Amino acid sequence: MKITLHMLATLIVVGMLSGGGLSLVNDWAEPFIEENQRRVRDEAIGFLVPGGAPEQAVDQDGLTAWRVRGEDGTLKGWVVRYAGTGFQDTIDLMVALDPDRQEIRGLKVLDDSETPGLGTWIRLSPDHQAALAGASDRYLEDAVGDAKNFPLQFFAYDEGEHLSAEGDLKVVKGKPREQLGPTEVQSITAATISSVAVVDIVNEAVLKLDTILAEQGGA
Amino acid sequence: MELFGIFIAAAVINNFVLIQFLGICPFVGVSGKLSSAVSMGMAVTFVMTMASMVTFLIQHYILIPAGIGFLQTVAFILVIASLVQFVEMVIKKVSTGLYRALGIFLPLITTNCAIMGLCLFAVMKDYSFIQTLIFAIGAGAGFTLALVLMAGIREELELADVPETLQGAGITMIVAGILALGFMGFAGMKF
Amino acid sequence: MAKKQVSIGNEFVKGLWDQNPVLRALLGLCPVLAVTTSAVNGLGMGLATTFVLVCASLIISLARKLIPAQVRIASFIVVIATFVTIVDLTMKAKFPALSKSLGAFIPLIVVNCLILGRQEAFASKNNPFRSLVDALGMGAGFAATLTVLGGIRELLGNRTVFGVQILPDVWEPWIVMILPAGAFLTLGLMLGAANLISRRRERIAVRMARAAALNERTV
Amino acid sequence: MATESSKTSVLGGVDEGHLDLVTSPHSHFGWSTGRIMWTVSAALVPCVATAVWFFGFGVLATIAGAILGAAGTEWLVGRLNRRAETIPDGSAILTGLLLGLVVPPGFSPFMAFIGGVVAVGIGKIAFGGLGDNIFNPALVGRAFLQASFPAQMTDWSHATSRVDAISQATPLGLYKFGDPSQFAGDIATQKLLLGEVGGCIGATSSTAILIGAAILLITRIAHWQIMASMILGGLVFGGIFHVSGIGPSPLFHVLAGGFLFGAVFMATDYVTSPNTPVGMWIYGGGIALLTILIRLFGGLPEGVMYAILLMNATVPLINRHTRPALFGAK
Repeated sequence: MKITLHMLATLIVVGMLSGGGLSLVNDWAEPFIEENQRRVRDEAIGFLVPGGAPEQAVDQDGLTAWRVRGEDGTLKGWVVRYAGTGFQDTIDLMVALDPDRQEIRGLKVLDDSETPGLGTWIRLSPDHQAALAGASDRYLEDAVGDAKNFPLQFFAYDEGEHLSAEGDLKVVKGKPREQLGPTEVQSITAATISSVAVVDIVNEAVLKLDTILAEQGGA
Repeated sequence: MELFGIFIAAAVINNFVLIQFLGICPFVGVSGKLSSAVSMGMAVTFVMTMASMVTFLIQHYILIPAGIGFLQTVAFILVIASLVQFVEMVIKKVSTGLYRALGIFLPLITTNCAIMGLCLFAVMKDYSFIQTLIFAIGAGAGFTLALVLMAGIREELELADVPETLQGAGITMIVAGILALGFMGFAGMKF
Repeated sequence: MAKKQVSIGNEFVKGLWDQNPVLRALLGLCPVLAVTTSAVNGLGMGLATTFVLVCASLIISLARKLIPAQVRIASFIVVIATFVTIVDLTMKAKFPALSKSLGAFIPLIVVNCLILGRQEAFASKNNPFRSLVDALGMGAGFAATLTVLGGIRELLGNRTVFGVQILPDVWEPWIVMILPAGAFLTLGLMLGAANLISRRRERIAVRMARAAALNERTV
Repeated sequence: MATESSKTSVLGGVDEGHLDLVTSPHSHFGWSTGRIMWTVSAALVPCVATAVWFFGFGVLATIAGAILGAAGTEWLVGRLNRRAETIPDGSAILTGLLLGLVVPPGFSPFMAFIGGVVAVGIGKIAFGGLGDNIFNPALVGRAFLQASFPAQMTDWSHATSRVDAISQATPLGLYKFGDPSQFAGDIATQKLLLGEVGGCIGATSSTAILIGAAILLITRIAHWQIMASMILGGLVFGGIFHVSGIGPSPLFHVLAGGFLFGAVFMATDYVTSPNTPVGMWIYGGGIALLTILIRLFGGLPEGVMYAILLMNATVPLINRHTRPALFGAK
């Protein structure tokens, strides 16, 4: 009897100390964690549609979308966050659209488990980001034929060369840049599956956003 | 079809041992003999299935509603540890044959990261109850598959002239590496 | 206590080689293989594990006389899980990038058999100071092994160590090294090398002893 | 030291001792390991010849790189361990040759060299040398290369080709990612038989491979059951899916990619295949089924290598369950 009590008491004390301690740590850590998540999200949105403030427009069926408005209130574009199946595991990404949602203006993969050194070229590298921020224009011009610059194809580097958001995008292999149509995306060499997965997710995200907005507009 | 996809993904594409590195300790420790490998595989599959169901209920009906998600690790490991003890007791009472086959492996399972990993992944992937169940069975099947293949190979290698420095864990790791290369063939599989 | 005590220095040093948790005792292999895609990840995981090991050893050896044997394991697990959660939350709050690349393997420190093993074999039987030194030694051995393994894989698979490029650009990275197969193969060869070294050392020790004995006789 | 020198003498007898232990069905022909290996190499000559014809002399550099890596490793390890000379038995050279034939034309000889080192070092010597290896060494080397240099291993554009079509994607690649209509009907079959298609150096010409198969079967070096079960399995499983509307014709499955080369030269490796007739049928059928599943549902266009490696891993289990019960055993 005494032993049982001793055992129970020990477990209760250990449990209470653990629970109490952890809730203190959690109270301290939680704001930082939320802040980190918010920062990652806001930085991505700010990068995809610069110079505006995001306002959440849709949060439904795993799809989140933001309208990004400039200081004067004009609509500068849309950012859609959506996830889907990649080569190994889920790919979580953000797509930027123009205000009319007819063209794709950017793409940022937030999370993936693709093959290192291969499928991971779906991510924006620091070089890409520098190029897109205007740090090196030449790089951008030369870049698009190279398999390692897959995500750059989703950005507008010249007027009238955006990928279309109307109709499904398609992955093609080995086409010169001049011959690519407005719905054609060049595949990453030896990582066709990752390329197709990204394009599929983008297609589904755009279609789903249209459907949701149509429902909202109709209701 | 979606459930079948989850099963195949857990069993071969993202094989728990060879691709996700979960449950390596029993993989190295118990793969010396084929008979014990089969028993260990069965024991792990059984506990995985039970643990995934219980932790699903705890996560969705206690931790989330109470807003104490940060206690997840503590709660899960306690549940798994007591579950293993409970299963051991029940099996001992119900069937001596089964106990003889699985019994000695059960205590080893508490610190088997495959079980804990499975419960954490199921929560991370936001699976429903049925999906969690299929995920657990698939992961258990994959664990058993890897363990049985390895045990067959290691029994064969007992006759082989493996360099002394590589005997035991060394050659096990190398075989696992080659198996992992082979399992890469399943990458991206979709039905 | 008539038992001959090991010196404090040896209590620390044994974890580095003779009882190295990975290379000699084959403990905690899951994170060893899973997170060592780079030297930084290896070091981060090693330090996180060391932290948990040191804290848990200290607490448990302090409370070793209060905990009844029957609920020993349960109490150990709760203590370990508490420190794991503290590490997890802290890393999420302060080192989000490292926390993301280590992923689920931070909470999985809780089932690292190295930690529970040290509580069972050492901390529950020794005084706090000795337990602390033992935990530090074991943790250092673990962290060093992970860093070396991560460094080798990062060097061959990505040309860099700790993010600094070492191999020239003409070296084609061996992507396999950062894949699961590369982890198994590298660890397998490392285990072989460790066996080779310790056998050499044993042989030298035997020869030295023999020489010493011979010396004594001639003198 | 004493133990090491006794080992030397066991190995010096070139492993027949091992073969008798492990694979008793082979004991009926008294060929030495060396003679077997050199005959297999001879059976590969038609493949090398057609490769040179279609892809140019450049392929010889790649093949040489692989052979140098494989044989060099064998020689170096033999030297370091002071074991008897094992180069003359030809097995390491054959491993290098097989590896060199299953990489793309124009593949860097240096990378082929690395593949050769891995094939012999990890695929064979780590297991204790010839006769003890579980996995086909050449395929271990190839799997390592495929995982290390995936872009170079699927780059078919560097062939200095006689015919334009062959410097493009492989038939299986076209089927999976490109325009399947380019490889349909009789023209495809004819091209596949000749070898006038993109693909690995030695694996494109079905005719050359079949000549090699004839040599192996006439000299009774390879077991007909393995070749037959694998090809039959390819036709049957490919056919079942084809009839249910999934995938290309069964003939295409067997002729395209590395299927035939795998069936004739890789799966039949006597160390890494089962040693009972029933086991051989299970093994060959298993390879065929896995190959077709990976080709049809996997992310990659080709799966023969993975299928053979995976079935290699099951050989100990297959042997165990198909071995006739010993008299007096339970």
